[in-house]
Amino acid sequence: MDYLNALVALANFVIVPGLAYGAQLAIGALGVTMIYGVLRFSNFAHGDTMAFGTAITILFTWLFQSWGISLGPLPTALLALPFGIAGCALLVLGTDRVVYKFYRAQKAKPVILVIVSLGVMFVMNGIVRFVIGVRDINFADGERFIISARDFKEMTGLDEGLAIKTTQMITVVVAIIVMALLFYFLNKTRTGKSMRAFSDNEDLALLSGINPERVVLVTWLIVAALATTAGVLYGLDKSFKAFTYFQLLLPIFASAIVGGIGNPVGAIAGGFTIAFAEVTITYAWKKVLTYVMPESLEPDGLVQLLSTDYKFAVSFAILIIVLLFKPTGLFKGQSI
Amino acid sequence: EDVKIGVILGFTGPLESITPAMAAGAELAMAEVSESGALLDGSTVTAVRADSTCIDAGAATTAAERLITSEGVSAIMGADCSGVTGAILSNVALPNGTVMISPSATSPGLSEVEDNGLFFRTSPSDARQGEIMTAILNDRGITDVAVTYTNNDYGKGLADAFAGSFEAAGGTVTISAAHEDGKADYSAEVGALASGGGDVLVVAGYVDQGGSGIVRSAIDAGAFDTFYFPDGMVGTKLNENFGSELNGSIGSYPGTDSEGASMFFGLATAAGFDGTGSYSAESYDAAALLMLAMQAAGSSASADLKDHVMDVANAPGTEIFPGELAKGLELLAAGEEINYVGATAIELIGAGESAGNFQEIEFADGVYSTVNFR
Amino acid sequence: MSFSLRNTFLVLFVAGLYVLEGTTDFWIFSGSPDSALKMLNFALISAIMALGVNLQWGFAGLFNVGIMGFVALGGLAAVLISMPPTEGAMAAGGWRVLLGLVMGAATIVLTVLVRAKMPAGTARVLATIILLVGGFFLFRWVFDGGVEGIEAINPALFGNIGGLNFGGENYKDYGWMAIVAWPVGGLFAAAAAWVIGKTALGLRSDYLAIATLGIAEIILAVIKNEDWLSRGVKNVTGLPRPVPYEIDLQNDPGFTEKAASWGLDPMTASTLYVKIGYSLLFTVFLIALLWLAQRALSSPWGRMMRAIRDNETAAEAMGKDVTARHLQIFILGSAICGIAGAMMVTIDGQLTPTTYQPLRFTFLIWVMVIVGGSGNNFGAVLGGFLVWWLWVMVEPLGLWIADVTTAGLDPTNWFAIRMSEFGAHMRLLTMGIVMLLVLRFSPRGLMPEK
Amino acid sequence: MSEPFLIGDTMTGGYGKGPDILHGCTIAVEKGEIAVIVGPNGAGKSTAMKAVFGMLNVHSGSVRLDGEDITALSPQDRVIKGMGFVPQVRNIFGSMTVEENLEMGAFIRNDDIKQTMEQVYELFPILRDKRNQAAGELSGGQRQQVAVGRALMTQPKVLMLDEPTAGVSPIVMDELFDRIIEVARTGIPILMVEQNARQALEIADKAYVLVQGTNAHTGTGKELLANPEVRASFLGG
Amino acid sequence: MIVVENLVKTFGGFRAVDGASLEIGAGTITGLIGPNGAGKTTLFNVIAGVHQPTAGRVTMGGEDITGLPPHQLFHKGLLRTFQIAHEFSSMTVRENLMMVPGAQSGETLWNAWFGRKGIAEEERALGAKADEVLAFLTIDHLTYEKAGNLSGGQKKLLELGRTMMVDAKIVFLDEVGAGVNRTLLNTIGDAIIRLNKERGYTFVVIEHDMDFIERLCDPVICMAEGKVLAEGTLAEIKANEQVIEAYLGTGLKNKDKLAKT
Ligand SMILES: Nc1ncnc2c1ncn2[C@@H]1O[C@H](COP(=O)(O)OP(=O)(O)OP(=O)(O)O)[C@@H](O)[C@H]1O
Ligand SMILES: Nc1ncnc2c1ncn2[C@@H]1O[C@H](COP(=O)(O)OP(=O)(O)OP(=O)(O)O)[C@@H](O)[C@H]1O
Ligand SMILES: CC(C)C[C@H](N)C(=O)O
Ligand SMILES: [Mg+2]
Ligand SMILES: [Mg+2]
Repeated sequence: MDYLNALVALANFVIVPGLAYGAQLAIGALGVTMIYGVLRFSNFAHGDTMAFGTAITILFTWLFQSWGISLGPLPTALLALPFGIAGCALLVLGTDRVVYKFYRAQKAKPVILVIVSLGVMFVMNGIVRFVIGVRDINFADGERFIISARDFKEMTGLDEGLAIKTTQMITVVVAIIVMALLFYFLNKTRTGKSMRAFSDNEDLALLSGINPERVVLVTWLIVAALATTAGVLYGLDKSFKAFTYFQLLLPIFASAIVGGIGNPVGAIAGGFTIAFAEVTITYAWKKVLTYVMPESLEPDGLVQLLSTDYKFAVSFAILIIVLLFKPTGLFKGQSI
Repeated sequence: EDVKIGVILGFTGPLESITPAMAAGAELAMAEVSESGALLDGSTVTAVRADSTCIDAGAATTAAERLITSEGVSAIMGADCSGVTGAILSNVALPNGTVMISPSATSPGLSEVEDNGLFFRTSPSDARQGEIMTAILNDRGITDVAVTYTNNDYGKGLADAFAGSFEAAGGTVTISAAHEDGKADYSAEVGALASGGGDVLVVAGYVDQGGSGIVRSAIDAGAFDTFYFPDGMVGTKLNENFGSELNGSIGSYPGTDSEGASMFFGLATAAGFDGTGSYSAESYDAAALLMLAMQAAGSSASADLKDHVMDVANAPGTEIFPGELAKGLELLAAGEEINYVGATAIELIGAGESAGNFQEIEFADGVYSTVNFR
Repeated sequence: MSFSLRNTFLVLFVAGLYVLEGTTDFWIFSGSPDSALKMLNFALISAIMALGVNLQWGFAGLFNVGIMGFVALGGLAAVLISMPPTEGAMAAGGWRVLLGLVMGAATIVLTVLVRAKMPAGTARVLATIILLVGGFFLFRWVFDGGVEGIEAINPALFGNIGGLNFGGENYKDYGWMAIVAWPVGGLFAAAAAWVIGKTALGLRSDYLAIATLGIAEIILAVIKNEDWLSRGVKNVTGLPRPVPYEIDLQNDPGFTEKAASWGLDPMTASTLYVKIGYSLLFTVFLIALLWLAQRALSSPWGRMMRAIRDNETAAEAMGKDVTARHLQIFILGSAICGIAGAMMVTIDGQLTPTTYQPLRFTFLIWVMVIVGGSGNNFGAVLGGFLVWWLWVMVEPLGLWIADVTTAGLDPTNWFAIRMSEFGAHMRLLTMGIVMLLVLRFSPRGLMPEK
Repeated sequence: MSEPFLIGDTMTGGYGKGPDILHGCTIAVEKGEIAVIVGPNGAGKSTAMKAVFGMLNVHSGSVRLDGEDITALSPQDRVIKGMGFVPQVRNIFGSMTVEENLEMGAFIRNDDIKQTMEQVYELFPILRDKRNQAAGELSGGQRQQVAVGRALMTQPKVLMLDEPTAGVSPIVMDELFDRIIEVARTGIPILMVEQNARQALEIADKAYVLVQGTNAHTGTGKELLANPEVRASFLGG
Repeated sequence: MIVVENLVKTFGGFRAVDGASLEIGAGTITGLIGPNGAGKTTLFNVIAGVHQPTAGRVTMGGEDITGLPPHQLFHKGLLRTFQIAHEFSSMTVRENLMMVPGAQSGETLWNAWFGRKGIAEEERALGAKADEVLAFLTIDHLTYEKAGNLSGGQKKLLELGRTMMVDAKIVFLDEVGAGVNRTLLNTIGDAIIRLNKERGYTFVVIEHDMDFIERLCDPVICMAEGKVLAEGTLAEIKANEQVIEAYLGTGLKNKDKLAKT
């Protein structure tokens, strides 16, 4: 029996990756939830917005690398991030001007906006591919690991290794900071509150002297920042590929909704719920159990509840069960 | 005459990143032939591209329909993914009597499909690759492996074929877990695979899809140190992405030590694309075979050329390599026999699929290189 | 019903797009009747799907984003009905699998019964757990054994139980069974919709959306991974079809003679014949469904549904059983999608689970409904035709745009180089732009609800 | 006669592309006065209020505030000019707490709002108890109090109320009217639509009866109360 | 007719209805008054099945109806209007009324598809009935207007109109008067009295307009803080100290500041 090794194995294969992935989803979900909360539609173009912001960041990263600028152990992309955000902000503001503004003036139903955002998604899809191509791009540099599995084993003498990547650490830290900032902004500052007021009752917001254009502007700026940050962190941890970012949309939506859409705390909770659901449910406990059980009882099967084929099915099943018991998500979200 | 050949590949969709090199390979052959002016008394060849999307049978068959009925293509080089290839074959090619040569559809199921002698492929069926993989692993004394495969007919078919032959040879597959391509995170799969354990992780996926994601995740978590890469995974992308992290890993992919392969890489580089990309060489060969068969038939019509594909591809006859298409055409025009070897040492067997020459690769110093041929 | 001038124009316009595709090779059109008919057939299927979604959304405000799942279930039905049974599969494990499924269902029923009988408390919780866990293992034991047996039968070709076609070897002669499979596809989808509706319909808008999305993924996971059912991702090919095979027609002297008398070569004649056959079949279904939908909408039933959509609380207070009605229309709409799904598999001649992507089978259908005009059956159908046309034609359209924008440019110009690599991707870009333009100029859809 | 502080002068207009609802209707209020609009349902009272606030197409006539023509200004700009408005429906932020509703009322103010909030709580004590509850969860009458409280938070130069007492209990209505009188006497003109017409006319300095978008009767509150025709047709006898 | 026993409804700890017990006699027009937030609407909602009670029991004619869903209660003859109008906004005013009657044969799909004849008859009758109600409420000029475009008061009238489309046993009116012109309200009052006398409807009326209560209601129940505070004739209630303090008040204090003209 060897609890320490069991624990390390569990941490290495479940807890650490779950945390990092959860944080990536959470920041993505925050962006979706912001748009939903203030502008009242589910933005299908969010994945591609993330891709665009990331693409710009990558271009700047390459530029900096060619100038020989770096951040030491940290990825250079962090330095390029503000430029990515700025580029992304220009794009979403332009989109709002050209596309969404019209429907806002029309007071179009949310579902129309959803479909419009689908159109925007196609267009952004094209733009991203034009800007940076369709290939898989690896733009992480700097120190890859805070501690690698091998080093850990050497250090501790355990059989199991525990790897923690720099990007995982950065992601989790950034997620926490971003969530705190956003929560403070929305609930405590005047601009934040005016955004919630606007989303609640646009006409009355007008009658209170709230400038709708400003609310929309601030929302998109925040969304651009969130989307780019999420995209870059994800890309650093894994890699950048336009098509994958589109696919990210699904778990991100699931996170936002299971947490309670329109609610920033919910987005965070949702991100981690989805991430851990994916990682844990189909986990094969054989490895962990081998350490914990007496030798005679060691499992010969994989001790897996369900095969990983059902990873998505199970995480969605969990999502549905959560919704059945909490019909507006973990943290009471809005519903139109 | 201007002969048109359809190039149906997944220009958009999950394989969009390997497609350009495949199309470029096929078009390279066509350009070569057009320039030579040797085809059917000076005919030129034009490629007409269409998007197979790789996954949407409806869109793919519609696109193919347009190619045949509107563009009037004589034959089709494609499609890429086994699923849409089957759909186009039975719904479009068969009714219209159009010849299709796929460079990359490797599903074993396609060997049995009803094709009226219209369908060929320049890649081997995965059933064959399973055996090759077993042989390579056995030779290295590896008996316990974990397998992960991309969840489509290719991945599943290959994983099944491999597991069948590996276990028959006395090996153990500790776990065989599917992964979906293009997903956000593969920690769950890697967790399960690590739990299953094994000396080597066999990754039957795509190099610029989930396959690389799995490898990344497995290395980062320290779950596996050595990997086995079948055809879909072998590409320079591996060197770029992982470099020395893969030292000691092995793999196999269609190919020979024929001069053909290196000649093709040279041509590709000159033409400005990466010839080592997956199925780029096979695409070149597919297109070349179509044109050589036309010459042999003395007609660009599918109905005529379908009977000559096997002839030009196989012995006897003068061996023809990439860049030598003009020579092949001339020989054929002179009534002589040829044996097209091409970029992949192609040999068509059975119902018209590549016999499958494989090369065994090994990683050292951050790059892979061929160490053996089978 | 009276059609406004605008609507007549729209219908003519869309019809014109298909006619042009079939008759002229001007601009991006192919001038091939074959291609036009092919597009028409898929458009008909799309229109049926759009009709189903419109029923749910336009009539009842149910936000179903799981269309893909129902379409896939319909496809599964096509395999299970129109393919022949795999020889020996029932003996090798088919019965055992069935038994397992029955036991699984029995476990759930039993648990529900026991829970109803026993008083709340620790004892009940315990009993529930024991029943469920015990039942699960028993189920797995019986079921897995059966699955193993079935999947062992020549896995490269079969490994599944097959279907109900009693033609055996000659199953392709029983093509009419494919038509039987269509309504069965509807039934499959309806059954799934019933289960989903019972559990999830209480959720509101976006939450229902994500639940249906999730369920679609679950359905697909089952179809992809339960190889014994329909070979999973290994695909089932060579499905029989209700129309003759082109090859057979080409080899039929009677037919070739007839073709010649129309001045057509046998090849062209056979492909046209088959496609027109499909078109007629699909059109019959579409018109029947459209008639039913239209009649329902304009009846007191339709009025009740619209009332429920407008304000559930008030409708409930006015004596309308909102839950039951939602369930009814959810089942109906899903069944229609199932029918369309079965048709699609029949015309494709194969079931390829990897084909089912939300973008193509859920969101594109939504685009059809919204662009056409939600709440209006004719709008949904029109949207189906228009958007399908676009989905196919944006490819040549995109290439054309790429050509035009780079015309006259030196091929070494960076834009020209970028564009040549990017050409194929103009497809999605063009789709997006056209969609945005349509919605910009008629934000409530082309044929809005009155 | 000098120009009233706020006047919607011979306004004609309607919603969107629909038919005109207002036909040359005029409503005005002087500094320190209470003006009340009464009339049958659907007469256009709310429409007239919205027109004065610039939420409608007014294609002839004008709106003037303190002598300045504001016909072309957006509603927001009118808020900044010091106009406050409580609409008849959808007049609270349902998902925000009572306190946040009040804060939003004071959105354009940059000074300390504590004191005003205190005043609102004194006027409507129940709101103090419910300050942290979402306004959407309040009872009908409580919501109405939030709505009026929100407008008061603006410290407007002119206050427009569309049926502020609909659904509030008699005691709160009296308090509300008391407060309205007080506010008016500090010099802030109040323009108000009321269906509790008799009580409203009692405190009105000036009153309008609107019928089908036009002024049917105008006079002081007392005059209209005394007019038997008005009583019979609009005040319920 | 309706007996409410110890009804409790809490919203996350807050007791909106706090052990209210009351009886509504068949054939009466019972007034329900009380300060804002007293729990009147919540009480209605619990009886009408919108909310599940936290505790307590409701019976109707001896039958336990606690927690039945609204649509079932409707078919038992229990109707209600909403304090905040719940019109079907994208339907015409006439359709709003025509959809009300239950058990319309055209409301089953089968009949909708294949039973045109009978439905047409039924529809004509319904339409005529709706027109009658609209004329009565003086909004017949809006018959084909979308309900969403009505003025605040008109929506209230429509709410009331719906209860007139069917033969109800008991009707709960939640502030039908708020926002309705007083002259019209008198007409509505007359109609309520007539329905009560001629057709034997029982009414429960929430209203803050004492004149209206006075004209119609006997008895009157006053609620406060979720409990029944007083019960009796209006005169008795008006004299009740507690009611005056909590609800009625003593009139304007600022009378002196009014214009003297
Ligand atoms: N959904 C809810 N969540 C929380 N509290 C609620 C909810 N609904 C009502 N309340 C509270 O319950 C109390 C009673 O509300 P109710 O609507 O029954 O009052 P009422 O007597 O009808 O008042 P009014 O005369 O103003 O309409 C109020 O204090 C209200 O804030
Ligand atoms: N948004 C709208 N769009 C179109 N017509 C409207 C709209 N709102 C109101 N109307 C119409 O305008 C007319 C006047 O409505 P308004 O709301 O001004 O009446 P009101 O006098 O305030 O009545 P009430 O006392 O019932 O509130 C009504 O006939 C109504 O149907
Ligand atoms: C392009 C290839 C990687 C396709 C794969 N061999 C298949 O059959 O699907
Ligand atoms: Mg009004
Ligand atoms: Mg109330």
